[in-house]
Amino acid sequence: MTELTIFREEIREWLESSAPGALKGIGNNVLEGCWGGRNPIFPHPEQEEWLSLAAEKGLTAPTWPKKYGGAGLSDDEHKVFREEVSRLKLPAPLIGFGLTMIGPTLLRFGTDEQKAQHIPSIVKGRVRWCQGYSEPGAGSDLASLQTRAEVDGNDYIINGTKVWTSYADKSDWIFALVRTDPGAKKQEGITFLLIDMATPGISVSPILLISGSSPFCETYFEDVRVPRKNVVTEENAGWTVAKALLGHERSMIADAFGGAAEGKKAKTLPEMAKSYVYGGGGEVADAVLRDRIVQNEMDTAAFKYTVQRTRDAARAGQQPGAESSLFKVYGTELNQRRYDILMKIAGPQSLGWEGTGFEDEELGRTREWLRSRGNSIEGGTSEIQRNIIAKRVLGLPD
Amino acid sequence: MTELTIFREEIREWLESSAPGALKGIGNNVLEGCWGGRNPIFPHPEQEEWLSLAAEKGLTAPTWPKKYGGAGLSDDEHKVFREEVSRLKLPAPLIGFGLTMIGPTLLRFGTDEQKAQHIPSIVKGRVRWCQGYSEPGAGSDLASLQTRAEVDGNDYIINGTKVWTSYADKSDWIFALVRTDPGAKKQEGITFLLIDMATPGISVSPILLISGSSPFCETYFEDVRVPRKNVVTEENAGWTVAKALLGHERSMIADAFGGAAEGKKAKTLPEMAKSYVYGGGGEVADAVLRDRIVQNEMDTAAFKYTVQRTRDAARAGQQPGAESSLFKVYGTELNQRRYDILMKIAGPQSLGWEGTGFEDEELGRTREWLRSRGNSIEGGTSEIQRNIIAKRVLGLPD
Amino acid sequence: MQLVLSEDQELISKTVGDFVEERSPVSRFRALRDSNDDTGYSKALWKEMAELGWVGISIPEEYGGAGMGLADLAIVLEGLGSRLAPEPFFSTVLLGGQMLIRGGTKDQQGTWLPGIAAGEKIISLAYQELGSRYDLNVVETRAEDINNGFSITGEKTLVLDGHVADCFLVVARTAGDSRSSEGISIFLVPSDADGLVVTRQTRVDFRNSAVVSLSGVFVQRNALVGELHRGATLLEDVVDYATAGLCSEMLGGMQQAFKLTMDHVKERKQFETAVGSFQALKHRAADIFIELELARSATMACTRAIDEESENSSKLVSLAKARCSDAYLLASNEGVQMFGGVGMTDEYDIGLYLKRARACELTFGDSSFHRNRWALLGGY
Amino acid sequence: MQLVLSEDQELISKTVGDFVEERSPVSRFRALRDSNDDTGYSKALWKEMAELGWVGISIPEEYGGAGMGLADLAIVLEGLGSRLAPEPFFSTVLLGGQMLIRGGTKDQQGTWLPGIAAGEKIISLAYQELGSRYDLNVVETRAEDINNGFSITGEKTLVLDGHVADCFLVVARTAGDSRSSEGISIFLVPSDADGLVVTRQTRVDFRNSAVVSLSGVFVQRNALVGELHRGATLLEDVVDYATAGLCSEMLGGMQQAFKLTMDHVKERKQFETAVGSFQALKHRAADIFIELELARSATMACTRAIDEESENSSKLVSLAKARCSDAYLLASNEGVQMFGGVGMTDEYDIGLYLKRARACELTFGDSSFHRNRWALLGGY
Repeated sequence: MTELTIFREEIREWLESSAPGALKGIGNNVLEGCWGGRNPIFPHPEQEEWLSLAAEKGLTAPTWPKKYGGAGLSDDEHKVFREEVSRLKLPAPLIGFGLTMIGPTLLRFGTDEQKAQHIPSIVKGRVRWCQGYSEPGAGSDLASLQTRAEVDGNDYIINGTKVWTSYADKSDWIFALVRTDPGAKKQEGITFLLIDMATPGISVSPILLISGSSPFCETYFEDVRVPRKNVVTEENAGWTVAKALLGHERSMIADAFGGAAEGKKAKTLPEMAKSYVYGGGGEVADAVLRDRIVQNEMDTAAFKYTVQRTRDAARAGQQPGAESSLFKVYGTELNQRRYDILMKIAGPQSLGWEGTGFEDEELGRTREWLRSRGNSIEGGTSEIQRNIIAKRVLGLPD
Repeated sequence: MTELTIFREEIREWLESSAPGALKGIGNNVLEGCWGGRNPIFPHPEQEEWLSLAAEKGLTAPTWPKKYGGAGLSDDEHKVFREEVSRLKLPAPLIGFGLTMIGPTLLRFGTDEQKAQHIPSIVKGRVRWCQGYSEPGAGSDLASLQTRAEVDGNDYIINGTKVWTSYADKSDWIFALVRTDPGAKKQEGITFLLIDMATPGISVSPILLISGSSPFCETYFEDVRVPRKNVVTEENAGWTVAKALLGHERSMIADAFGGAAEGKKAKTLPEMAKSYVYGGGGEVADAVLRDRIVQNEMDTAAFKYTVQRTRDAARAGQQPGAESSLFKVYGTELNQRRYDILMKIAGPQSLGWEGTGFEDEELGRTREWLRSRGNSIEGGTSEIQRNIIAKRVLGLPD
Repeated sequence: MQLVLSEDQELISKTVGDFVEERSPVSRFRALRDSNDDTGYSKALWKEMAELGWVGISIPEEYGGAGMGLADLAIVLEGLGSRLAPEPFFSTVLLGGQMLIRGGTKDQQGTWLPGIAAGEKIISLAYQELGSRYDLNVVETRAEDINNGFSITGEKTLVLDGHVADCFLVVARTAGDSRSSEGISIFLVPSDADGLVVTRQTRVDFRNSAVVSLSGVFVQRNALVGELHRGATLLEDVVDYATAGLCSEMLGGMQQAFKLTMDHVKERKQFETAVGSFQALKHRAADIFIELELARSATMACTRAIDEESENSSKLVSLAKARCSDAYLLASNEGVQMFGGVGMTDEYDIGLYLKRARACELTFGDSSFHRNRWALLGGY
Repeated sequence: MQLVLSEDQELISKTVGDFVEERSPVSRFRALRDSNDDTGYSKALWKEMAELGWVGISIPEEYGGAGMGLADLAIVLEGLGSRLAPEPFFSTVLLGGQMLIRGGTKDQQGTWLPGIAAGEKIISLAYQELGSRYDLNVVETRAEDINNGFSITGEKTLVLDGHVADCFLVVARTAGDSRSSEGISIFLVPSDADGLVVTRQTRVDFRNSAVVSLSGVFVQRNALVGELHRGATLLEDVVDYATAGLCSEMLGGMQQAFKLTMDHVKERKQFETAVGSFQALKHRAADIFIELELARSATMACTRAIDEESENSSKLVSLAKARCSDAYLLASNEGVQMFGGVGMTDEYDIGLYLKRARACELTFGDSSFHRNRWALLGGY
């Protein structure tokens, strides 16, 4: 019996005996996930117990070092753990930007003191993080940021505004890019800073989208005092950290769209079409709509195989190219086309915003359609991705 | 009875009594037109008589001044003349670049001597002209031309190569752009020159296209001696002349595509589809193909109405905008889409190049499809046209 | 057919343009939306539009209108569409009013048209049902012939301005099966009739509509509009007319959405360059421009064809609606994309145009519906 | 299913790549075309390919082949497709050979497969007729059952490499009406049979095909390949197999067309700037790149599905063919456009790819045919 098999048996036994029964079968629905924090929300009451059990063993952050509270699993063990969790259809014990973004960043770039201060509290789900990068008017040109950090003794005084800070209204800390040297060239003079959201001078207001309410916020800094020791790496070296994290974020978003092709199949397009425009003989009555559905299904299939091909190539030791740009641009636009078709399928029943005359499912789809328009903008616009492909893959000149 | 009505009666009487009967009903098929020249070709033997009759009255160039052999008609009279000619479905007595391009240019920019030398011979159809603008490697960037003209006494010595010189192998004279000041900035230092194709040192070779043989030639100049008095306007001022002519050429091409929507309707797409993929009940069996046909028909109709709108607006005294760019880009791409559909309609029967197993009509269509790919390149590429729209109409910055 | 505005029409166009600029900017529509206004439009402004002659522009002079054509009305609709004005033109003028003009008895016309022209009466056409999609012949609402009148039962959805209508033109089946074009009849039903219940809807484009339920609503024989059993043609003609009007509104909307976008990209800098100077964006902008021009030509052609009672007017309506549906979506989708992140926020107007574009697309048939219709009318 | 080349496959890929670079550049194909060569391919090179093991790659080892899968053969086809090599792979290996492997008797296999693997025999499938379009069941050629054999009469068109074939597999109707899948049978007919006339065709892509006329051609009962009346499934399976192979060839062609184009725009200057630096062109290039990647994924998936005898292999073949048809046309259309005027001249290679792209599109069904097939296979 290999070590991995033993590990699998242990994990399986532990999950079966310890994980709260009420959570089994629920699966990994992000909307129902537990984000932790100082004022945590547990969509299912048993998630509190599940979080505390997992955190105790470091299994909220399975691959992080034991020294900082993680479980120190190898990649293979981590895979086994995920398989066993999904076998029972258990939700992840903890989700959030602490685990996916700032944690890995601090483990790579942070000082020992920073790691000791922040990593365990992320693992335990005690502190919830948000990200402060974008600014009003900056768009894709992240490096043009204006939020100022002026040195005052051992502190910085921060002034400025961040936008698209997801869940800033629910977070305890923020990692942010601030300008520390206004004289330097754009990408120089930027510092990566950790800021406690409880600091006086910070205020947050949620952003209303065309699709309705959203997790996004605008976050204002007015003479906010932050200790200089909260700098990650060095002053004016924030761009390097940000770039590493950004690449990570983009591949996450791309993965999400690469994965979306497979997941979330409440109803397929042909099923939808049959319920709204069913014809005779098993065919969708509107032949043109049917063809658009086929196109979307084929695009989805070809995209799925492309994701698989990239993974198979990576496993075979081949270097990845600009796949994340391909995934981002194609996955998001595919999703947009899908919602466009869904709107056409439901026809006049896509016109609802709320209330009378529309099913909840219809209202939800219309909002999701609107929300999908943002997919090709957030996380690096489609334009930026096409520029990247042209430059990095095709080698076209500037 | 107005003067115009009298004019109409005269013209009608003259056409009915004098125009060769064998030509009546033939219509204005360019391929069958008479291009004149020192060695004229008359697809119909009666065209020789028709040309000489019309030329005598200056009606080969109806609006040109009588002084140079034209008929001196007003615009209204010209319209009447065209109406009467097309009432009898007579071919134009003469066509070619002399009438459409260099003639109007000389009338505007030429010296009295140049006019006296060239205009009457154009009117009489005795000299056939071609155009020498493009050069190998220049593409849309016309001003980058390299053909050199060096002064030697009262002559220039010309060296260089022109491409896309339509019918150079059949023409007697060429109007060409040559570089007279290699030190000047690109568009300066260019001279507009009239050159007799019989001059020693000129040779011509036809260009084979992907669609087969073509009227295009490559024209080589090797120490060709041309009198300096053949300059139109002044040395180094050729760009102004060329631009005027080019605008003229583009609107001709655009008009051709604007008009193409109406003319040349051998068989409509639905008719074609019915003969290759006819279904039951009057519908085209392949619903997706049918939808593409509808799209093309609708595009054609909307385009036709746009052409009409522009004309109606012009008649109402409104200033035209960048319509010729719109016509060019949309008309050519519409034509390409049309051939794409035609290829799909005939399916495997579109695969022929010549000979066995294919109808002549099928072979012709396949060649025309290939030829249509050039439509979005020649006469200003689609890219250039979109640039023009963005700049001149939409005012987008450089 | 002249595809150019006459001098009179140019004048209307300028008047409407000035009016919306001053009196009806998008912020007015927004305020109506955000205040959960009871009517969802401005009664005062509607009255004013009536006084300007716009509401009655197509109503015969004998009933207080101007007796002009759809090509003239189209200019007003385009102007209002450019700022998303929610006044009840479609319910009252293009659908209800037009149906009375085409199919009403002298009595019915005399009763309703003057009030409409004066901006005092709202009248709506209740034709759409759940599941009817764009097929006008799918009518399940039934009108039974009883004692000198009819008893109507059924449910209508997306009845424009239904919550403020004084009266409805209800499309009901008096014979035939639920998809037949035979056996469709149209009835005038006052909104306070017994058994009629109106429930207001909230739409994605925040334009006004309602669900109208009828359960055994009694109307007298003289409530019939047009011929018994033979209402289908009248209905199709009226919907064609309204569709042409909708195209005109859409034209105003797409043009304005495009203008907002172009203004934005000229101003907005990224990487120290105006976004509008990026060539890929320029070429997309050029393509939008072309589509807008073609949509305009098609719309002008169809309004004029209707005025001239041309035999291919239905084909031209389908041409215009197919193009306008796609062009408005293109202009507003690309608008949001070119605005970038802020385009996704409710704060910017471009999203309102996107919503309206979608709503317009899915009203009176989307582009593939109209392409199919074009082919059927063309015999293939 | 593993969507990555194994080490062995990488090796084949490199060998083929070196081979076409040295021995089979596009200029070789061009020379065959311009010399009006009798065979239209190189017999010597075909023999060499056979010696390299490529011709017999999918033929069972007992008949002198390598007994490998379609995924391996696909690599060879992609390499050859990149330089438009006109050797008779489709007629002899993917259609004819494959049909004998799947449906032939031991005798038939023993007679023909070793000759094919050795590069000595050409065998083609005569299935297409005027008007059959992409429907394999439309067969008007009739085979009448007479005295211990069959008499075949009919005309086949676009029979690949028909002018050099030693033998044909002729699809004929032995029962049923002319569109029925029942009653289709397949016969081995030697090219020198009495009553069989072959006329060479000249195609737009200058690939070899012929019209084959049969008038009362007699074959014995043992000429039957597969079951009497039940040839339709065998035919569909073989065409699926060949379609997957064609997609692989197309992949090579589109990739090379795109490479030529990118090389050109990096070099070519206009207005003193490399054409490839214009952003609008860059974005279009990025879109082509994406389409090519997706076409490759789909093609790899379908060849592997066939090798694994997966139940959804037909669906995946349709996926690949639909994508490859559109992607190859896109890459070559855009190629000509980006080359500009010279792209329109016969002198440049890009036009040859455009022609081949079209020919491939219209062979074994275009993209809308395969989208329809996908839906039918998916039950909607």
